[in-house]
Amino acid sequence: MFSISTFTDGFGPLLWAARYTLLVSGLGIALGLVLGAVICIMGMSKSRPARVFAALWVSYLRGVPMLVQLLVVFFLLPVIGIDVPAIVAAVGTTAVVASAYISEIWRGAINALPKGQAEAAVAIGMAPGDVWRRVILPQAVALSLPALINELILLVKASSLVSVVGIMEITRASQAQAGTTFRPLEAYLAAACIYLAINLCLAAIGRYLEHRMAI
Amino acid sequence: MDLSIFVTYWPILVRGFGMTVFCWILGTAFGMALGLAIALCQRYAPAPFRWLLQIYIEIIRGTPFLVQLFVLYYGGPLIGLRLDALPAGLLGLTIYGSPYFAEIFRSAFRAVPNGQIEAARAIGMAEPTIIRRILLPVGLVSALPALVNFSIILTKETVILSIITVPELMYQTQRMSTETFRYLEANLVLALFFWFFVEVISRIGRRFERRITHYLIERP
Amino acid sequence: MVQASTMVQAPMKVQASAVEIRAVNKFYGPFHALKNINLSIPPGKVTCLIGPSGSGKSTLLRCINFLEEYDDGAVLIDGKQIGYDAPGRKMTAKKLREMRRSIGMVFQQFNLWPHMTAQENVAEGLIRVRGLPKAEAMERAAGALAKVGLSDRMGNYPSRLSGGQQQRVAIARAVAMEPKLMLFDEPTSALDPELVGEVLNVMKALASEGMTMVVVTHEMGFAAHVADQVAFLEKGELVGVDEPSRILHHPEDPRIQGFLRTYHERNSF
Amino acid sequence: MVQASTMVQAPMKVQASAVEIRAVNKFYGPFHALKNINLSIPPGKVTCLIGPSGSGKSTLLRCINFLEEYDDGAVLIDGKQIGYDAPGRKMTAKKLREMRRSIGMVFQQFNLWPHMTAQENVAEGLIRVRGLPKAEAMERAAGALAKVGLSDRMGNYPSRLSGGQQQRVAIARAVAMEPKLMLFDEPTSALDPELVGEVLNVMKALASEGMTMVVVTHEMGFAAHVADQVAFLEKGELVGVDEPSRILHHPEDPRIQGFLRTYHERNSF
Amino acid sequence: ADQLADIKAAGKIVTATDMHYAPFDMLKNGTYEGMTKDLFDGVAKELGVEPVYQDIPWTAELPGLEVKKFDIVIAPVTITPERLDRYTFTLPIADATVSLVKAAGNKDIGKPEDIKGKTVGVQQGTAQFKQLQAYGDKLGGVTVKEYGTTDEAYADLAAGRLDAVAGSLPNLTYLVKERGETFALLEPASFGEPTYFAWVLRKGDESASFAKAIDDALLKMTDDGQIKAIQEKWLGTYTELPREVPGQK
Ligand SMILES: Nc1ncnc2c1ncn2[C@@H]1O[C@H](COP(=O)(O)OP(=O)(O)OP(=O)(O)O)[C@@H](O)[C@H]1O
Ligand SMILES: Nc1ncnc2c1ncn2[C@@H]1O[C@H](COP(=O)(O)OP(=O)(O)OP(=O)(O)O)[C@@H](O)[C@H]1O
Ligand SMILES: [Mg+2]
Ligand SMILES: [Mg+2]
Repeated sequence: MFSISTFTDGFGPLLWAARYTLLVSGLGIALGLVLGAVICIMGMSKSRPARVFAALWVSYLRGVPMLVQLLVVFFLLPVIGIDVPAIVAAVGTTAVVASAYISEIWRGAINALPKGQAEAAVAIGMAPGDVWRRVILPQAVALSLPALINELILLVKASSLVSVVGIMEITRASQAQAGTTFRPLEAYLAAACIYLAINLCLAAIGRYLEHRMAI
Repeated sequence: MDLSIFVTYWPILVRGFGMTVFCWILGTAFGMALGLAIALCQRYAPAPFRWLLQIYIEIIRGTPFLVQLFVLYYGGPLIGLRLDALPAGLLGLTIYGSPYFAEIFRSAFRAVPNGQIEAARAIGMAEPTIIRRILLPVGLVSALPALVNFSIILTKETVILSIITVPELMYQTQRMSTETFRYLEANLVLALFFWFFVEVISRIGRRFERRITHYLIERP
Repeated sequence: MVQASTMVQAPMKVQASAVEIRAVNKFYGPFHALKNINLSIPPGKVTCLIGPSGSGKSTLLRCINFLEEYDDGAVLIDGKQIGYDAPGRKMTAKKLREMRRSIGMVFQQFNLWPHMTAQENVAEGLIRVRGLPKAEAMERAAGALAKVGLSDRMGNYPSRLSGGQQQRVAIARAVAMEPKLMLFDEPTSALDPELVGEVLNVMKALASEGMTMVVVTHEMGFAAHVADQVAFLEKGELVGVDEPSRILHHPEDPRIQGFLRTYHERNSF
Repeated sequence: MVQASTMVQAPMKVQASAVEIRAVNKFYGPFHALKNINLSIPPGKVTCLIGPSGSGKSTLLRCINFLEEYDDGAVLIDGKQIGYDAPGRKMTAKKLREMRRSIGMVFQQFNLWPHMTAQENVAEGLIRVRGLPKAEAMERAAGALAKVGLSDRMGNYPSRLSGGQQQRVAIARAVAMEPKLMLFDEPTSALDPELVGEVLNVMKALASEGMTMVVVTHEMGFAAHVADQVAFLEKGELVGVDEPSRILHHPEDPRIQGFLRTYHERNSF
Repeated sequence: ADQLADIKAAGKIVTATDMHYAPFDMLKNGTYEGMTKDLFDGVAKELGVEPVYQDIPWTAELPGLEVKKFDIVIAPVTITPERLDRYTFTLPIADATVSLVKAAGNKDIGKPEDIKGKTVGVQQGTAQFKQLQAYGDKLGGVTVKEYGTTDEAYADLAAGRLDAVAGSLPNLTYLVKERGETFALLEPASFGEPTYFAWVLRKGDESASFAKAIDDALLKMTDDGQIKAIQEKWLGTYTELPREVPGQK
């Protein structure tokens, strides 16, 4: 039956593995947010090449499963002579995939903003960077926070895929435990607890920001 | 690259496609419906009920689908819940998707300027009508890309159904690659199929988006 | 609206509502927005609310149809308190809705529904609240919009209408519902002088047919010509209520005198 | 705004801008919104745009700072075409921005930034566009808001301001930038008579200091007292341009006569 | 280039294995241990280089080997004719003959023949899967259900959806040792053709000397009793292994 001791013993190594989950998803998210803003702006810009680039970016990164993308970066790039360290491949892939999803979330929020506000900024000669940074994005972020937190939580969990390039993160560690103890249920539940703890923090940050940005 | 394996394997791959698409459609539809229901309850239900829903959202959203499915399918029988693989998979997808959809709808509702809802209330419009006629159509403008986003993510989550032996595409390609060692080809199949599938979904999303945003005028 | 206009012969039979505002207090956090307001609005009469910007006119108007919850006091419509069944016990959403169906409102910021054309904006309430068939509602909406001079813009979405056109849609939307009590929040602020005249005519017609009207306005001319009583608010306080001729021409309160001083000189040219 | 007000002694030295509108045409799809408009706006003078709702006043105003792209014709500011370097060749965003920095605008729908307080709304442009340090900008913003009577509401977000208060924030925001050319789109529509007086005084002060102003207004009193020239638009056409006394008191065009008819009777009471 | 020379020059061998296949590869509290590790430690010592152990999921191991991310896959891989066409195998390191487990409380089945008409789980695409299928055909009617990993098959056996699970003898022995209250082996344990686990290298001339060096090391360890000691430590018994790669042409 359910083995409490397997469940509790699991936490040590899982917590240790969690540092990679945090590293990959944390860095991936941070870079993804910045890249996402850039892609979003390109996608809505007047320049056609920029729009096409953004469309392809989103299409490829959302379309091809992240696992396959990791395999491409890690196993296919070496074939053409580019060798990427595992951790760079993991963070980089997480970030670009995140950017594709995040840019779409922001595009929706921006659509919903009354356009007069951007006009008011443009009319006093504000530079586009400032218009985005000061007028559009803060509101888009506030408006889209729940959807954004959704995405970040998904990313934390999706970081488990980076184990294919040999990074021992939480899910992988729990699989190792399942393989030794033959008690996958216990091992996976322990892993779920750690994910839950991380994600509850994210959700709490989201709630806090939502509260603060509410007007 | 060796395409000859497809001569042998195409029937199971096609069945895999079919199963993936089937699971995705039902999982997304049910998940979205449940998510909408949750978001509406969060808006209208009394506080204790809202807290319960919040707990549900955080727990389901915070844990991996793999674990949920594992617990549901392999742990369920321990407490007498015995489901077949496909129903378990669909139930799992529905539950897993619902909190994400709920949060997206919640953010959609927040984006609707209060004045527009007040205008409807002031003429005595019933709340369900307000939801249908004002809240959803106006809110969807901001939420649609996020909804499409998450639906796309769900396409990828269907591959996890392979752990409970639902014969979807991942299950079939894995079978192909472990039998033939054609990993490159198997990944290529996965990549191309998902890319195509996701492209179809996002095109439909874009088209729908154009329809519901046609009243917006272009920004400067 | 259709029957309510001057251009139509048979006057509509509206059963006018009476509004009784009793000791209403409203706080926004620490800010005291309405201070113990007592005001009787007689049925079938036009009451104008005037006062400086930020004095609480919109807030008071919104208390009347319970869009704004007051902290204290009561608002009675035809003797029945809106929002509460008994002190401290909120009424059901259904009952509140029932009461609101006979109250119309034109908002200061219009609050048009952006995803519906002008015509759909007007028809929506007729279909969903009054239960008219769609075709009939659209026809009536067209009629109502024609009355405010918008026949050629009926298919436009609000974002593609000028400010004054949006305001007229908002007026048509409220009037088409044929309420017994109408709340107007600065209904002519975005209109040009000529249209102000026309809209005021529409309102006069409604008034003459006996609809109860509460109008927040900066148009002293309208207050003077149409109102049966004028209430002056300042800093959340009801400073005076009286017949327009008295309050506008011989105001006793120095605050009202100050308020009106610049008006006369500016508008006589 | 700080120096621009009557209450401050030293008059600001503004180099006023001249605007030249040449054969401007604007279509919204098939709808011809501006029909071959030709208008000279002399520097340091006040030009009022009047006309019925939907006649194209806002559209014309928005063409002046190139928020609206016209299909045809040219708008020259101090002799330099805005929006284009040469016929058919758009100017760079940077150059356009440069030109817009000396143009202020108060929008008909205010367009305040909802995530910033009143004070931040006013300070934002000073910080990002004029490059003032934050502390100084906030101080100036406070000053500008004080001039429009909003000292006690500076920390409110727009959603927590009354209509008239929002409009005054919008005015303060534009005036604080001390532009050479100011475009006002119905800047007093939501204000009570007393405030209208005050805001008009601020505008008169700006005018007397030589700022070029283009004002869309329904306040004929303002047009009569302050304007140097009044332009009358109807259905996208410029029907007449003249000194206010002539156009308002002895209009030749019957359309203008009709437009003004109701105004006098309503406002004399 | 010669792989062996490169490895000697670098002083280390980069390996890949999926560290959750007891008793070969296990992570206990974050440290790698198991039969594979003991064996390969010995081999590396013979070669005079340092082993570098990496945990790579099974799906990425062979692709990674092909693009030279590692020198050798030391996960236990069953030798099959198809795989021999594509990869170089070392000498066998353990017995991989297919065996069966059942739920401990199940009295219906005792010997392998009893699975006739029952549902048996097995890991997808493994050599054991093929053997089970062949065996099922012989018996006439066994429902075979495929799982992504053995974990899920065991879990489903515990959940009662399966009557038995087929796997390699060492793995099942270890399973029963760990969870004797839940699972039990069928007797006799093995059936079908004897098969073996071995390690995998790239095919080609470059790896030939490397493969030879490993084989030599393994033979030496067999002869001096090291392998016997290791097998007894992890499996409890000793099975003598072939001295050449079975099926190799
Ligand atoms: N949500 C809010 N939070 C805090 N203060 C508010 C809020 N809403 C309104 N106020 C304040 O309440 C006062 C009354 O507002 P109200 O909108 O009733 O004014 P009003 O008389 O309609 O003014 P106007 O003629 O400018 O529209 C104002 O001073 C305003 O700043
Ligand atoms: N985006 C648009 N698409 C189509 N028509 C438009 C659009 N914007 C404005 N219009 C039309 O152009 C005409 C001129 O609009 P404009 O806003 O310039 O009027 P205005 O003179 O400012 O009126 P008001 O005094 O009511 O504000 C109006 O009839 C309006 O319906
Ligand atoms: Mg108001
Ligand atoms: Mg306008």
